[in-house]
Amino acid sequence: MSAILIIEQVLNGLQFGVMLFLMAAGLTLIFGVMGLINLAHGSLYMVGAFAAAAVAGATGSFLLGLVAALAAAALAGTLIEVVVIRRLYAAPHLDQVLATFALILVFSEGTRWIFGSFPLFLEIPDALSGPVTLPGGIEYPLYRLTLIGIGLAIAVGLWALIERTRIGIQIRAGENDREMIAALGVDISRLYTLIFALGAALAGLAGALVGAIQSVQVGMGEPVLILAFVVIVIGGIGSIRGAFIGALLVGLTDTLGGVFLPEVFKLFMEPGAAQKSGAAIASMGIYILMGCVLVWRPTGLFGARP
Amino acid sequence: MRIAEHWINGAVLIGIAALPLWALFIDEPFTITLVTRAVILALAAVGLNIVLGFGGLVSFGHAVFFGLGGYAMGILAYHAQTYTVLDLGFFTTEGTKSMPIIWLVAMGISAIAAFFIGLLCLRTSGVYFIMITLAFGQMFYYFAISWAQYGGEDGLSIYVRNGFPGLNTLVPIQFFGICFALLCLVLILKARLQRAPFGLALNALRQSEARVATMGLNPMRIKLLAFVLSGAITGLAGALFADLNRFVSPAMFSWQFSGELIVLIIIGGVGRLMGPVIGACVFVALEHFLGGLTDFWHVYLGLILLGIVLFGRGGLLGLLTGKEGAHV
Amino acid sequence: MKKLLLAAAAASICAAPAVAEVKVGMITTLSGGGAGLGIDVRDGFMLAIAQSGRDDIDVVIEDDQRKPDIAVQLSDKMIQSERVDVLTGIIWSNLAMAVVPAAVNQDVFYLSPNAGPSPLAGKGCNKNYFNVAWQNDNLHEAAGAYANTAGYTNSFILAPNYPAGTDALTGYKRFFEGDLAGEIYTKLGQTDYAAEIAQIRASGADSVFFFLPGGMGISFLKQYADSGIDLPVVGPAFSFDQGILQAVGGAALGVVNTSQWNKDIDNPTNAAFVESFQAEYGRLPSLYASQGFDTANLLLSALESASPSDADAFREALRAADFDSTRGDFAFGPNHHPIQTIYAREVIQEGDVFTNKIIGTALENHSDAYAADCKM
Amino acid sequence: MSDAAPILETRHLSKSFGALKATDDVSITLQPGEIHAIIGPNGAGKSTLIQQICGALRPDTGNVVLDGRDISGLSTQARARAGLGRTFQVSQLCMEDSVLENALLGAVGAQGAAWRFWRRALETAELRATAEAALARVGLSDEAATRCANLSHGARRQLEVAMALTLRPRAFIMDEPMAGMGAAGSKRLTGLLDGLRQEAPILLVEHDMDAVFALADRISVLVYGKIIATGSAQEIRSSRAVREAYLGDAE
Repeated sequence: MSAILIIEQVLNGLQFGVMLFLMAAGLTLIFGVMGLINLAHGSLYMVGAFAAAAVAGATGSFLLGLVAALAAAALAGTLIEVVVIRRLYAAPHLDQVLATFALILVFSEGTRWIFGSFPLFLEIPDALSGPVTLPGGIEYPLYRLTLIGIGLAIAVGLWALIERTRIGIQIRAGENDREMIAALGVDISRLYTLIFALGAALAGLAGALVGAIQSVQVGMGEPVLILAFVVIVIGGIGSIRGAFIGALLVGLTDTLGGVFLPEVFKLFMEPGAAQKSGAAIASMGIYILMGCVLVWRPTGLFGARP
Repeated sequence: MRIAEHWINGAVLIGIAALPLWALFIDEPFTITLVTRAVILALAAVGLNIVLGFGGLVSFGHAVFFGLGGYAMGILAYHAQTYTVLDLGFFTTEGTKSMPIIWLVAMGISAIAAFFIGLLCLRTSGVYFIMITLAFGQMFYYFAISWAQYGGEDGLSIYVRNGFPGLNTLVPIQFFGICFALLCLVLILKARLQRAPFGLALNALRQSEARVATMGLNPMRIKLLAFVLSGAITGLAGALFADLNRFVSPAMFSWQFSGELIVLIIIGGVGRLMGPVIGACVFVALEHFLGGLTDFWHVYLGLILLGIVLFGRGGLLGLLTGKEGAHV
Repeated sequence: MKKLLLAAAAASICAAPAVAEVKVGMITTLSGGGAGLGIDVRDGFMLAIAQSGRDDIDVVIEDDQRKPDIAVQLSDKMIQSERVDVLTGIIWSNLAMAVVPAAVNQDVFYLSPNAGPSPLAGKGCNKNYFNVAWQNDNLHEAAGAYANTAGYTNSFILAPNYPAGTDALTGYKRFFEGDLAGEIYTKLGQTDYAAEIAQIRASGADSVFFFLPGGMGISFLKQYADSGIDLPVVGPAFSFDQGILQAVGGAALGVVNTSQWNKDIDNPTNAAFVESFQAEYGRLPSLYASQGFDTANLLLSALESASPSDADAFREALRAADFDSTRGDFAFGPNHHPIQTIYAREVIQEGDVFTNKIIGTALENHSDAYAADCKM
Repeated sequence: MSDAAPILETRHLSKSFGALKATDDVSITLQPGEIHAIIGPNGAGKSTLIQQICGALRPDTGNVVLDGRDISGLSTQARARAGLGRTFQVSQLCMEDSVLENALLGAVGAQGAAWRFWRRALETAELRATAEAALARVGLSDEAATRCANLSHGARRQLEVAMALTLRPRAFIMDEPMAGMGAAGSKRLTGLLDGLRQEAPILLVEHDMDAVFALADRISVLVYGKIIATGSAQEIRSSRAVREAYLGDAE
């Protein structure tokens, strides 16, 4: 296994991680500020991908597709926040789980109703397609590099938003003490809608970006949703920094585990069996990682201690 | 409309018993199968309700025990039907087609798994608990998919339903009888448990863990035992479900199934003895009738669930008795 | 019940030949991910039934949601409640394994329009089970054979880590005579193949074989095309079918895939099928649609000479496979699985539409590796 | 009084949260039959001290001794079994259940009876007897069937005490029992606590100075985690240090 391959795999893990971060950031904000578990976050990811595919297909412009993804996901987010979610803030976790589970059903089958049962087409824009050669002779797809860049930029942007702006102050206040922001004269219900829409837009953006290199289909949100939950639980629910670290950890564990575990198993097993058992253990890898983190720190790496 | 809960409970049980007899009379065996399915799902949800309704622990990974029960049945019956030896390293056996033995194994394995999973998961609480149980579910799911020896994703088919001494389990009404009797038995046990000192402590634990510890009771042990009991019952249901379908597959471990179990409980009413039973009946009926109406029945199911959460606190039982259920 | 009476009335009014009504149960996937395959099988099947002009065939269609337990429940319903004579429709191997053994043991005929798991072709074969599509390994074997003729000597192969994935790689290796540069099992449902693609790049292979059904294949192909690796790719038809090809787009152009059917197979039945399917549903037919269509025609041909109530005669009629298949010659082997020609096709673009063109024959009159184990 | 062996004793307890010393070398004793009040301004570390005594927090250094036995290493529940009967500042009751069921929980704990799965707790004579006796002692017998959520604030305080009583504790630890009570309620509760010291001594953390001066045999003043004075009501009133650090500031 050459150094080039290892670097390439690390890049892959990084790219996977930053995309997970886009999903996880919204989830963790929504949980941190409003105390809401949103299982339907994956549906917003799907909405973003479908909107991008539909608009990019109609106009031929990937960029317009991205704009559409952001708009559609934010709109869908606002809509469900106003109609359903805001009634759930005070409700027990159990009700939140059930209601947002119900939203998944509505979104998934509703999308199938509108777009049909076959996957949609969404293509990498020409300007970003194909590989580039990195220093050291590594050939790496330009689009994936762009994804890493966008993900990191958004991470920085979110950090600035939260640390440096008025809204950020309100968000941080909301995480610490909900009554206090009311006392500060902030319109809470508007703030909540705003945060929810922001989280939704991030998910939609992730869906559209990833949709270009994956399959845009009904149900695409659920596997990512579960991974995003793993991420925020590892990072500590409510912590953006935790979500970032958690996302990178999960991305790297999943990618590198899948590549290297079978190799490790080959040291003491015959290749075919090693390949199979290595793959099996690797598919459980991130859950094992999460279990270990929670045993060590029951509220995640950066979670508030009870 | 306010009706005493025990009247509703009685009526539901009588209804569940009567429907298959009626179906037998008019020769509609599929109705019996459908009711049997509801009864088994109810049993699984009754198990989950011990931790979820009474202990306030939202386990999003109970499919683990359902699947383990199913695979206990599948593996034992597979070795029996292929006349191969099941080698556990320290112990070999030839498998079995006898339901009572399968049940014991299913419950035993589920209980052991629940013990170890509980030991880890119960250190956390709230959302962390929800998520770590979910993670365990996923671990088992992926393991089952890649476990080629027992069919992997294809699952295992058992060609003939397992036997129960003195009965012909292939006759739908007789198999229904077995499942219904087990459900009643578990309900009786649960009703007693609920009022016994252990139930009192578990119930208190949901409301205030500090209070329970201050009374000299060990919260962790109480939760752990509840989790183990709960897992064992859901495991039993898994074994029965596998026998109903004569088939097991990793789908039994899926997180969607864990979600469905929670849905059943909430439809019926959280923390109520018969909540899961009513929920299971309604769910199976919805699935059957809505599924027949339109391909997109999930949309309607979703809307109905939303309605229940937003407007029907306490589930159907809450609606009928005019009382909210337990707060979780 | 009402339907029955109507059908009976219609039969008596038209004074049709005294054929008893035939009831067919179709269990297929119509909702959730993968619904596209079930819809195609259903549409192909119903097209053939409609074209036959027979009104004494009652087809009951139910959605299995791709869940094995639902499929089993539906088959119980079909057999116990609807009392169907023939079952068909299942798309997925794991669902077929859950339903078929129990169903055929209850003296119902099962005609498989898509799944062909190896146990049902070998030791677990059954006199009442007929597979109209292929044994699961077939298209992969053909891919292996094609790789030989294309002169590949060092393949990198990958498939998801589940039984059909193992079968796929086994099938390819059974016929491929070259070496393996790498063999990878991916996670079921995996959507990102960057890691695997990096391994392919580093492996020094001269060709890639993959079996990644549904969305997995779309993701893989898009990412592979974007990676800049230009090794030739071979795969079974499933990732290049009409239904999903549009979602893969240009990434699939030029890829060779193996199939027992294509819309340009030159025979009158096929031409008529492609034309009427397009007219009826407004889209090009897929592989699955052709399989549904053939399944219905097999059933219709058997019904011409026997009624399912006479099980032995009906079985003989099925076994004769006396119908015009969209794929040309079609016959059953001793294990009731097809003996058929499998073609190599190439993905091309016709105007805006991506589709396939046959470029050669991969395997002629091919049976399967399990027939010898079948004791019927 | 101080010559008898203390029932409960803290020895040099210290606890820091970062730079903040919440508890600073606190050594206090609780003698048989006495009420020992701990007072101090908000944020003086009273709650932190109680949590360390009851086992919810681990001290950094120092010991907690009950009946001459070091219980520092025990869990909350083990300390309860060893004889610490605690009431909470914010009521920790099972609001959905009846008063009797709450008291029964205490009885279950007292008798280590949680591992019983079949017989109803309500029908188990010895559990019921313990629970009812405790309710009678605090004057809640008439409310036995009332749902806890429907109880008045004062009655909830009484129930807290009753639950502690079911344990037949060696020492009571009471965290601001008078908080949120009206004058009449405070008076009734003061009478109850006054009589309770015969059953077991009480370590009383309280803000209500009337109650403290009416009840306490001894008073310790906690400021910034440190005990700055211990003595009778008279001594505390006249202590200059206390005036400066506490009363002076307050008035």
